[in-house]
Amino acid sequence: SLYLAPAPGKKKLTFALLVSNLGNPYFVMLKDGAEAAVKELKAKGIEVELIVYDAKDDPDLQVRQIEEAIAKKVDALLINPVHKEAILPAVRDAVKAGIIVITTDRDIADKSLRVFFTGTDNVYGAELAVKALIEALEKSGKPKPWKIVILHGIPGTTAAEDRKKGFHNVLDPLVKKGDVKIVAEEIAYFRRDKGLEVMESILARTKEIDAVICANDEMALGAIQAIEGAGLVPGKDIIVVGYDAIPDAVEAVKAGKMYATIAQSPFLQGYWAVMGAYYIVVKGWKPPKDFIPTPVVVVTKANVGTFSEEVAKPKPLPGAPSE
Amino acid sequence: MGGRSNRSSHQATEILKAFWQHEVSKPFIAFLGLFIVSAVLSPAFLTPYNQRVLALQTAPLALLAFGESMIILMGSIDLSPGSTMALAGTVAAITFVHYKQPLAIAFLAGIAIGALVGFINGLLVTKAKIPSFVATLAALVAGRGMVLILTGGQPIVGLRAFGVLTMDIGPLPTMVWLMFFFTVLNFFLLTYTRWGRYIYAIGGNEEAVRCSGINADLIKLMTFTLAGCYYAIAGLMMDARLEVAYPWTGWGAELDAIASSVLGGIQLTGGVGSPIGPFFGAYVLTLITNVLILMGVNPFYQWVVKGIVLVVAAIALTRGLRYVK
Amino acid sequence: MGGRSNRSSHQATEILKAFWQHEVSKPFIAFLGLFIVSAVLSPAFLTPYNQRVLALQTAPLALLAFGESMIILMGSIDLSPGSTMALAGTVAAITFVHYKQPLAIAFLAGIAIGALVGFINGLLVTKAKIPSFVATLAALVAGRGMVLILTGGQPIVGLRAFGVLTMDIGPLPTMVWLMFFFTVLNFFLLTYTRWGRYIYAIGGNEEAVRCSGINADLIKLMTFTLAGCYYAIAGLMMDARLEVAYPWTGWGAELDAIASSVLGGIQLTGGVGSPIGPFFGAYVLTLITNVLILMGVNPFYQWVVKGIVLVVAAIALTRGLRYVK
Amino acid sequence: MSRSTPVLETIELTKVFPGVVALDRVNFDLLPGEIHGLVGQNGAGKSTFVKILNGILRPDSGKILIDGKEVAIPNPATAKRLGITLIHQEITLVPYLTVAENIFLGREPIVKKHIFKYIDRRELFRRAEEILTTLGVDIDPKAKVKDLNVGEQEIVQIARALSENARIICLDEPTSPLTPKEIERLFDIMRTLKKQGRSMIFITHRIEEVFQICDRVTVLRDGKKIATVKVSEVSPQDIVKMMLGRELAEFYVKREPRVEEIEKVSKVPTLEVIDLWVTPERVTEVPLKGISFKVYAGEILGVTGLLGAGKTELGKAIIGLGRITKGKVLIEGREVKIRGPVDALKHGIVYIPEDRRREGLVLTMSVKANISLPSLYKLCKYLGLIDLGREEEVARYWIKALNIVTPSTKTKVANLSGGNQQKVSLAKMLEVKPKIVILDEPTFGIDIGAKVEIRKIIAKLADEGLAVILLSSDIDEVLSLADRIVVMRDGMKVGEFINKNVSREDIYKLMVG
Ligand SMILES: Nc1ncnc2c1ncn2[C@@H]1O[C@H](COP(=O)(O)OP(=O)(O)OP(=O)(O)O)[C@@H](O)[C@H]1O
Ligand SMILES: Nc1ncnc2c1ncn2[C@@H]1O[C@H](COP(=O)(O)OP(=O)(O)OP(=O)(O)O)[C@@H](O)[C@H]1O
Ligand SMILES: [Mg+2]
Ligand SMILES: [Mg+2]
Repeated sequence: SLYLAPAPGKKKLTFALLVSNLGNPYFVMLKDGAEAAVKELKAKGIEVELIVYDAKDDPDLQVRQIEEAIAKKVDALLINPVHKEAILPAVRDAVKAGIIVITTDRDIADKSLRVFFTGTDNVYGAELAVKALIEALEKSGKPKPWKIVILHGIPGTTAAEDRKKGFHNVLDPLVKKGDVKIVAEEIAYFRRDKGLEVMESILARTKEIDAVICANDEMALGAIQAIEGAGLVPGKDIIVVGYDAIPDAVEAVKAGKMYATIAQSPFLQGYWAVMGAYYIVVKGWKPPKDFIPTPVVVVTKANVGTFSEEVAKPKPLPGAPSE
Repeated sequence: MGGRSNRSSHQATEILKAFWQHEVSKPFIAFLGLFIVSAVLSPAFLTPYNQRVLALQTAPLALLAFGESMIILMGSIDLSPGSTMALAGTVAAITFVHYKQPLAIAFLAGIAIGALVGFINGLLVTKAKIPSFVATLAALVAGRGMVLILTGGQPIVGLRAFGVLTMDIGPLPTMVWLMFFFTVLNFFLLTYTRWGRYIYAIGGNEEAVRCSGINADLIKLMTFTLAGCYYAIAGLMMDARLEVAYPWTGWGAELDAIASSVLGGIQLTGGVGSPIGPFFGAYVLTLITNVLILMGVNPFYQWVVKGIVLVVAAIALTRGLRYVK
Repeated sequence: MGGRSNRSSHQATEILKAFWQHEVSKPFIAFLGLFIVSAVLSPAFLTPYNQRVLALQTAPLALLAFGESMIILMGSIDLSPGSTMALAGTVAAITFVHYKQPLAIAFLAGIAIGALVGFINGLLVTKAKIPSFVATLAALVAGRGMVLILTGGQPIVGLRAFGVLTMDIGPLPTMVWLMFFFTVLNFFLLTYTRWGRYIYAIGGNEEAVRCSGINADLIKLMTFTLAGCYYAIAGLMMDARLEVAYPWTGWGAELDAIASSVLGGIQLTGGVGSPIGPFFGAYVLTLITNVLILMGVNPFYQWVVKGIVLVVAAIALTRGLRYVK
Repeated sequence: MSRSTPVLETIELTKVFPGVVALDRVNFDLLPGEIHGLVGQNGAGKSTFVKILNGILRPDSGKILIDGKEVAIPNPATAKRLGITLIHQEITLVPYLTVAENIFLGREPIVKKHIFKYIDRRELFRRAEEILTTLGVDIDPKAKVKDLNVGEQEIVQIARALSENARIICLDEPTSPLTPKEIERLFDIMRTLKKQGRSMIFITHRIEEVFQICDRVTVLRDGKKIATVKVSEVSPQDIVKMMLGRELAEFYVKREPRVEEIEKVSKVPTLEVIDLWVTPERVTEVPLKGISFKVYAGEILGVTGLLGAGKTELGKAIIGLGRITKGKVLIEGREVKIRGPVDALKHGIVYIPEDRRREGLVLTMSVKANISLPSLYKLCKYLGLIDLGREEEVARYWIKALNIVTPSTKTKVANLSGGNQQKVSLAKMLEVKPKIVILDEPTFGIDIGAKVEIRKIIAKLADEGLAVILLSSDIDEVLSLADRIVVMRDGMKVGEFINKNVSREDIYKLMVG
């Protein structure tokens, strides 16, 4: 209809989505969300182009990608930063060049540079994950002190550091109280194969382990493989909790091998970032708050069938202007 | 009596001497030394479970090391093992899961793709005359890209059936038997066949091999292809161990494969080294990581210790040279 | 008239011929070709902003490539550039942030640590007689461990002051000027000094160098140390660009540094190549990534395209050889 | 020490390599202004001796005295400081550097400007030019060494040693890669140096050269010094006897040429080359211009010419290692296309290269493995499995047949002496049972005893019905063995004779043109 037709002479919108690592399914969902938003906008007859960059977890590469996006004179940068500090100089350049910056999933250190951030607080999410783990341990009736293994991600990455903080926020008081004993704290670099190999060696040291908490699902799934390989039953002998709710992990929750995982909504993080950018650029929208939290859900067997409704479907951006 | 025991002790000395002069003695001693040190340092080390884990972890790396060592013996180098194993694992998984082919076909498809990557590497080296370092660097990069394209960055699930490789046959899992089988096969191939002889000869003096009327290019092509097959089998093993085809399998594995070969006594200049050395090299490398975790060493310090052990092992292996490159 | 124009055209032919025979011609042509193709493929490519970005991105890699190429010219190889740059960046940041030293001292501390790593590499190669591949592999692993220990895995923030390196002097940022300066320095060093001649000579025939009464070990030691300094400067540049000392800086950079050298026409067997070739090699490598991003190529496909471009560039550089290793 | 104190003396010098005593308590003295010949079979320890004097190897025991004072020579730099230099047996030059840079490697002229020190390139080239002129050779100091032929490279090595102004110059087989004219030039220079009071140790396998230039000669055998004698007081036969420990009746195997009868019996030549043109792939190689010849079974075709005449190129072109631009190769009357050694082998042609270390042998492998390398396919029964028993048998057969001196079949070839290496190189190609054998300088760098043996083997090959092509710059070798002789110069065939009533001089005239 006439109403939906783009204004004559209006130039095409170009958004750049800078993803930290497309090798991780989690960020693929983020990209999917962004692409869903673009599709929706296109269906309304708005000409939008989305350029997706993959930084492969390398801050330097992401800096370069931001620089390149600036060179292409995009209208908005939707950044999923590899590191909150490392890309600041490049983001500053972007802002200087008059480009709208929105951060998604992870924020940057200098909050004045971006219009808004949409995502979850990783520290908060990690706290929820450990709390779920403790809850499971309590339910299991295992004797205290509970012996817990922690597998961390790549040191220095925001996700790894925040989740490490979240884990310790909850666990440290319990350790002091004598309820929990941390038997091993290793790095498995967010990788499934490392998760497997590291957990195998930990199990060789001691099989008296009650629970494993991992900074992402890939490592948790690797750990589950190791637990099964050791002739133990994940979920019963050893309780495993992951993070990110990637499809494999959701299956594992269904199968009872993983007690819980944390579902953020990468889909909505991508979706809201694009929608927000559109509102800002085209409609001059001013977001009411500079942090738009996406839903966080602890996925357990109880809600494993329904949680995706909450997180993987387009939802209106809170506070969005009317069409 | 005295005479006899003297004689048998003399015989023992002879055997010991022969052993010392054998190429595999140094890597073996290095392995044994580390093994004993590990057993002393950590009580958990010698448990059957840990030994089993060690064998399982070593198996894929040993396969990579066998392939890599053949290439190094020819005086070339291969940076593609990691990407090739991932690609083969991915293709096998896709064949099995998406195309619903029987397991055997899936395995064959994986091995075929490994062979293909190796074959292309071989062509680049022999026909396009690109130094193996660059040719296989391109394969490393492009191969990983192919994996990401094929998987879309997502692990391919549903590989329970690949468990035939992790399943026990008698006391050990299939893939550990496979590792032993390939150790023997590799020994046999490199020691008793023409092909193996030519691999050593090319590494020793390629010019002489060519002047002798031997088709060195063909041998190189075959060897790169076979190495690709070895990497592919390692990829299938990783699939089986993870029960998924994980797109980042083998990321960085080229350095481990090369280090295993070198720790196994294969000289980087080519032509010298025992075919079973890389087996010990791979074991040593796996063992270091394992025992550091067993001992609960801070993960950051694990890196440093690993570097130091590498240096120590290398010194033990390369004594007596006037200078090195 | 006809005669004169003929003559000047003849002269031009001569100059062209001389250029063609020069070692740097092939890498330069490869660079030029890619540059033109990029300009055609992407309208954003030629913008001043993008050219500036390109230069900024090339600078650290060029420094790594200069260091690496010196080592390769000697017939050795260095896998430690990535770790060394990270370690130098970390130490500089710690000196500046934790010990609150002036910027100059922090920079010097970083460079000193780079020199130390290079020196240790050199000692391992010349005194312990560990092949450079293994010695620097150990440095790669242990160096990264040191970075992780020093940083505790956390990036070190508060490096706004390092901005002197990214700040403009005239039309270009300091670090781009630095890159040009080191290109000239490297050319001068390798072409006009004894040290440089000996680097080439060692790569060409180390035996001859030793028999000439030259202390080849000393030259190697000095060269590894200087390369370490170059890597350290690259590390400072990365600190400045990111405004933090990131513990994973330079992860995997050894392959980029080697690829830059090879694309710059440095032969992996040593002794052959132009000192400024690696500059073009580094530019080409950065340019490929840049233009693929500008064109919006799917990130997964970027890997594959990069592999293919590597092969094409290598073919252009290595024509005319009978066989390669 | 009647005349004067020796400039150099060694006392009980000993060097042991794993498995070999290379030098066994050698006492030696070198007088001022003396040219002292050093001869011995391959592996006698000659090179080891001069390498120790130059600090390249360290002795296990014994003393070195310079001007009567004991010195230690731990490295080449010390040797140079003591005024000792060495012209190596192998080419030790840096291929990608220029002639001038190689001559002054380690002693480059330096300009100082403020804190900068850099190489004075103009001075470097000027000095190089100067030294090359005194040597009377026409080599561009700016040329890269890799672009020179072996003879020119040897001259660069000599120039380097001379430019050092050393008092004691060791020359380890400098004459092998030189043409007769160049050898004369070298001898002139040596005489000049002698007049300046410098001393020289001169190693050669050509006994006649000892008599041309040396004052005294020391004979080594198996690392032991047999004797030091005045050249004027002995005959060549005496020296050979000391070297070998036995009489050598004749230095050259005499063979009756029998071209006519062969041509009558077999009407078709085994190999015929018609108007062969070859364009070189690298600068060092000589282009071939229209070479034609025939070889019959049972015949030895001697191809002679100065170094650089194109003999090696001819041999390599036939086995497909050269860019043939024109011409035909016929085997038993049928034209064949040979694209490389693989094809050549299929047609029964083998080439035994002059540079055995570079092109002939895999030094890291055993004698056994080297001998069986090209004929492994014959030793494989099924699945490409090598019949190790047969391999051992074959190796033993050749060790016996060619009288190869080796501790065992498992010994690494690197540890054999030059002559024995050459025999292994022969054995491996003969085991493939070829129809046509091309031998490139088969007695190059080989001691006189082994030379005679190898020549006997060559004669026997022809007697067994093989077609043999002998590429050799040694006229006497060709004259004593060949049935037919082809003379080459600058890549062209300049003459062909039946080896009957031709004189050495006729051939030499054609060679030099
Ligand atoms: N680096 C080495 N390692 C082991 N053995 C060696 C080494 N160098 C020489 N030899 C052995 O020492 C002995 C003496 O060798 P040397 O090179 O001095 O002989 P040569 O008289 O120069 O012989 P040629 O006439 O062939 O040059 C030989 O048996 C040789 O095999
Ligand atoms: N591949 C090569 N690398 C280096 N030098 C070579 C090569 N091939 C030939 N030469 C050298 O180039 C020179 C010219 O070679 P050519 O074969 O034409 O002469 P020739 O008559 O065979 O001399 P020679 O008696 O040395 O064999 C020779 O000194 C030869 O040794
Ligand atoms: Mg010698
Ligand atoms: Mg020749």
